[in-house]
Amino acid sequence: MGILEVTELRRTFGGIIALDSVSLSVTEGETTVIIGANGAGKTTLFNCITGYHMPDDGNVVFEGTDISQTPDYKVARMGIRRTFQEVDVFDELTVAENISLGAFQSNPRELMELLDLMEIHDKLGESLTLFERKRVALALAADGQLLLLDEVFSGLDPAEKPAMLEYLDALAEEKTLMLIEHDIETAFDLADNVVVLSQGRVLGQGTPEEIKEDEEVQEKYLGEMAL
Amino acid sequence: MSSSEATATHEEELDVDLRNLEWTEPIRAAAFVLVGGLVVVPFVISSNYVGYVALLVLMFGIMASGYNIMLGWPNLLVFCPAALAVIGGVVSSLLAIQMGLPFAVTLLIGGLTAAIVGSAVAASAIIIGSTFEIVIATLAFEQIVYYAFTNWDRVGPTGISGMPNPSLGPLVFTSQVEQYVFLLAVLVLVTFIVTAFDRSLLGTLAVATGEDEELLRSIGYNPSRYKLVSVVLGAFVLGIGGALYAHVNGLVTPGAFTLDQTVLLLVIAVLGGLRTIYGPIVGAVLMIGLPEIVRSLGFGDYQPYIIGLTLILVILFLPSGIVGGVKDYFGDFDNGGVSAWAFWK
Amino acid sequence: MVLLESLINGLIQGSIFAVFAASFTIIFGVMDIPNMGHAALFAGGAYVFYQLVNLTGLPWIVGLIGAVLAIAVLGAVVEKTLLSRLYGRKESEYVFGVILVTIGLARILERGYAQIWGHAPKYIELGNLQENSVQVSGTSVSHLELVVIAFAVANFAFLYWLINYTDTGLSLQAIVQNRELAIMRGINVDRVFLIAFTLGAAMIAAAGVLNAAMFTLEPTLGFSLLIKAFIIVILGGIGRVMGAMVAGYALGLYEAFAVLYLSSYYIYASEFAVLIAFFLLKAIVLSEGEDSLIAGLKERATSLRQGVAE
Amino acid sequence: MSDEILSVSDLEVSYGDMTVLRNVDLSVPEGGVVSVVGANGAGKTTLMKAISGVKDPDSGEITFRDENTVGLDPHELIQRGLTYVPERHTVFPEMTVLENLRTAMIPAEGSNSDVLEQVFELFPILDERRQQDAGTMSGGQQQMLAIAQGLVVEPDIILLDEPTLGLAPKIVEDVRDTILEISDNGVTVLLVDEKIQLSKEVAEDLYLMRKSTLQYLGERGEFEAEYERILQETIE
Repeated sequence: MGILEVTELRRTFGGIIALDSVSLSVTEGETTVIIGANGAGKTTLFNCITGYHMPDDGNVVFEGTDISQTPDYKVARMGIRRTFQEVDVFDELTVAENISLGAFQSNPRELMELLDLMEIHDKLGESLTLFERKRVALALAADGQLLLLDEVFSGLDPAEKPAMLEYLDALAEEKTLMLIEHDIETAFDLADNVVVLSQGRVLGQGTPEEIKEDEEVQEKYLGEMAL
Repeated sequence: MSSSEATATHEEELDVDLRNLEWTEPIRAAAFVLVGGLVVVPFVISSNYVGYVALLVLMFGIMASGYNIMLGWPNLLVFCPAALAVIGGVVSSLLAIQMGLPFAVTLLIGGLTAAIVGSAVAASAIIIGSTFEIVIATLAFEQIVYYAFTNWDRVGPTGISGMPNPSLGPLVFTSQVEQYVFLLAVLVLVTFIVTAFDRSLLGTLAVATGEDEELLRSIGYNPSRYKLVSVVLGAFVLGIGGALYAHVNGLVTPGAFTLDQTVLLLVIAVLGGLRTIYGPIVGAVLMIGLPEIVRSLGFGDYQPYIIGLTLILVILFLPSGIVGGVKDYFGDFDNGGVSAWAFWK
Repeated sequence: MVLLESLINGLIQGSIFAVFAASFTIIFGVMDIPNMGHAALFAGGAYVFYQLVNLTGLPWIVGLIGAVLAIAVLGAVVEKTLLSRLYGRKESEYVFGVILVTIGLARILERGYAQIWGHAPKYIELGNLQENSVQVSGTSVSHLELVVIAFAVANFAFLYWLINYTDTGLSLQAIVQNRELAIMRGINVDRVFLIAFTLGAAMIAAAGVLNAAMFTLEPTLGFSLLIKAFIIVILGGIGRVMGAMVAGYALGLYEAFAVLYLSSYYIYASEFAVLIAFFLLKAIVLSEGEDSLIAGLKERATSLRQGVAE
Repeated sequence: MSDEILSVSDLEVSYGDMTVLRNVDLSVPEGGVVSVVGANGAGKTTLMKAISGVKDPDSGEITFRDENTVGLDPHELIQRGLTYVPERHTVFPEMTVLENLRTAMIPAEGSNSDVLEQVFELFPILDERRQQDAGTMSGGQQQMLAIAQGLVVEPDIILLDEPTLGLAPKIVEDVRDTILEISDNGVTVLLVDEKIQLSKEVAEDLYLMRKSTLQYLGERGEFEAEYERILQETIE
């Protein structure tokens, strides 16, 4: 039994099936990476887990509790935190205020030290660079046990990427991470467990090695994803 | 280091932070307003006309401060501050005239009634969600309040008159300068409340609500709550302001609290600067004082032109208002974005 | 007899409502501009007419054309000099800015009318349309009333043609349906905005003249009409001109018949209450994942209660 | 290489702090089909938007028929003969097919009405459904309509953004045939796609977009092998 069990999750928007009986399991302490093409349903999956969308059918069970119909802010308080693709932080609050708001259980100062934010603690959210925003967003999400991170690397310089990898490694020591990642090298580097989504369905799930060897995934999918 | 208690629940967290609020800030702001207000006293005594304008400035300063709480912090474009104020005024007047209750009691009940109506407005605004629709719905609500009072035989188009002067126990404020000092005291109190709200976790969460509800939900807060608190608090201050207006003037009519007053309050708040402490006061001085100066120079009633032009110019060229603009240039004046509960203090 | 009279009154009032709302929705639907100054333009058209015809003594048809041209030019200037500066702002600031700027404009214009022409109600003459009348089943209908209805019909026929059979109309539709795609498909949005605003202003000026001839003319005569325009536009569907027509006539008829039983305060209050209720229900019905109204209402109530009590 | 109709040099585009395109160079010869492939998020759509005038670049040059077009609006580019068909078969849902096409013709003032008939010849399915609301058609039909919207202005070059996204395999074949036909009629095509399959069949030159930069992989016959090589390299 993993920390998060998703079973037969289904979600439609109008006539479009965004998720079609998606099942997956996340083991505590491991890092799970979701890969899949544009429109495969990755962000919808995150939205359903975190309560932004209610699934039409299926269950999301977190630490033994069914949260599939729990509103988002309660899910967050139970320990599932997320970041957004648009790299949301509070623009009109300082870095420190941002992080203090997000920290219920963790120590904001430690979070800021971990993510090298002490230097800029009094900068307003709106004046941050992308990499700084990403770190603040990460700190906002870091308070839970299960962190759902949506494309943490996109838009970063090649030089900033290793630093981000280190932050994720540090977080992964104490937390369970779930990532959406486009870059397949990075995905395989980080992952203990890979889930391949395609058109709302799970195409394959396993360790990076298993996924690389999976003929079906390889053939249908990995080729295009690699680039 | 209040945030570090690993076991703190959400609710305790809030309380801890509110209790840890640095009271020096609100006290300093209140003292600042008090001193500024007292400096004007000699002018108030010197001329009846100046006194009259000063009373208006104070009352609109109070009401605009209340309105600013809902506009500035959670960014809710509620368009019925005049309705909330007139509710406070009517309730307080009726209680005083018909039941003979003391002013302090009627004032409070007036404010509370406005707050209760405000909670209904807030709930509707939360449900409706879209900014534009909130504007229209609250505009319509304000009209309904106007029709209801006009049509109600206790109030009617001619309104209520003959309510007692403001008083506090045995102290009755009859002369202009007495009323000025009393109103100033209320404004000082309101400034204190607004500053405390701004520096509290609650105020910060209200700002966060106005900025990004989705993000706020993702870190475990329910934005509806902070919208509600802001509107109710603002409505309470507006209701108090309306009650003061009624008793100081000795007359309250539904027609005196319509869209015109809402626009006036709006322009005061926007000109001064949304989400600033002193903005509404600066705005009131300018928007009440300036037209009166122009009028006293014999130019006739130019207030609508001044209001209209100010709205257009501020929106086009100075979106953060005067106090907000000063803040942008000089930093730490007013509430420079530093919260008392910030954890490294 | 009373019913026939009410029907005619309803149609006349409805014609004014419908034209007001249609001109409003062209601006609103295409540009997302809730033009709070629309009522002031409405009164402005009538004042220009009053100046040209009653004071200067020109023939009424010249007055009408003059009024339409003057207000259309005013509209174009406002769009070019004030509103176009706001288009680049992000959405929430745009709505806020547009509402406040147009309110400011309305205050200036209304005070200007009062200063130039005085606060007192004005009566304007439209040829001798007001005096002459025809008998319809024993009810007297003035020529002016017929002109008002005919104007509304012609106005909507023109709009129908414009929207469905001209490039300008296609551009308007395209922007309402998907602004980003309209830009990609090469619609010159700046130009269409200018056209929409000018057109809306021209239409409202003509309606203002007729309204003033029917009733009286005061600087702030349009404000209650403005809120009603919101009701009509919203119930008729934002950006839908024909929806505005149907809703406009419906509201006119409702008022004409309701006045037989209710005082006007209750009528107006009931209209505004319906508007608020409509917003509330719409928000509930449209929020995703809720299929029944009752369930939706319950969920909202729970969320609110939690917001307060937790 | 034949005459160049469109070229991009040293283009840089960003949204706020996020740089989406860096040092992008691209050359499109007249009359051919050039394809850009790359993963979602690599910046392909941004490149299309920059070329078609929807998004202003931060720096760099875009030259269309010897004119620097940076700063021109989409309608000005359409008038010069460059048109863009956005991804996800975007059409005006509440307009009929005919109205959609007439709307698309607005910027090309004075274009002849024969062009409508020519386009209907190319897309018989649209001819049958002239009066149908676009929103009620299937995804494939909407994609055809979107391409037709691009063609009614008689462009010299048409930019197609992922024209096969989300379409069934049978429809993908139709789209491929349409692209070839457009090219046969002398219209240059710049195609953007996530997968290489379509490009293998239609493209004469292939570019690969990876992480905000663009790389030329060669002409048809060369680029397949090059693509495979890079693919293998990345997986390992």
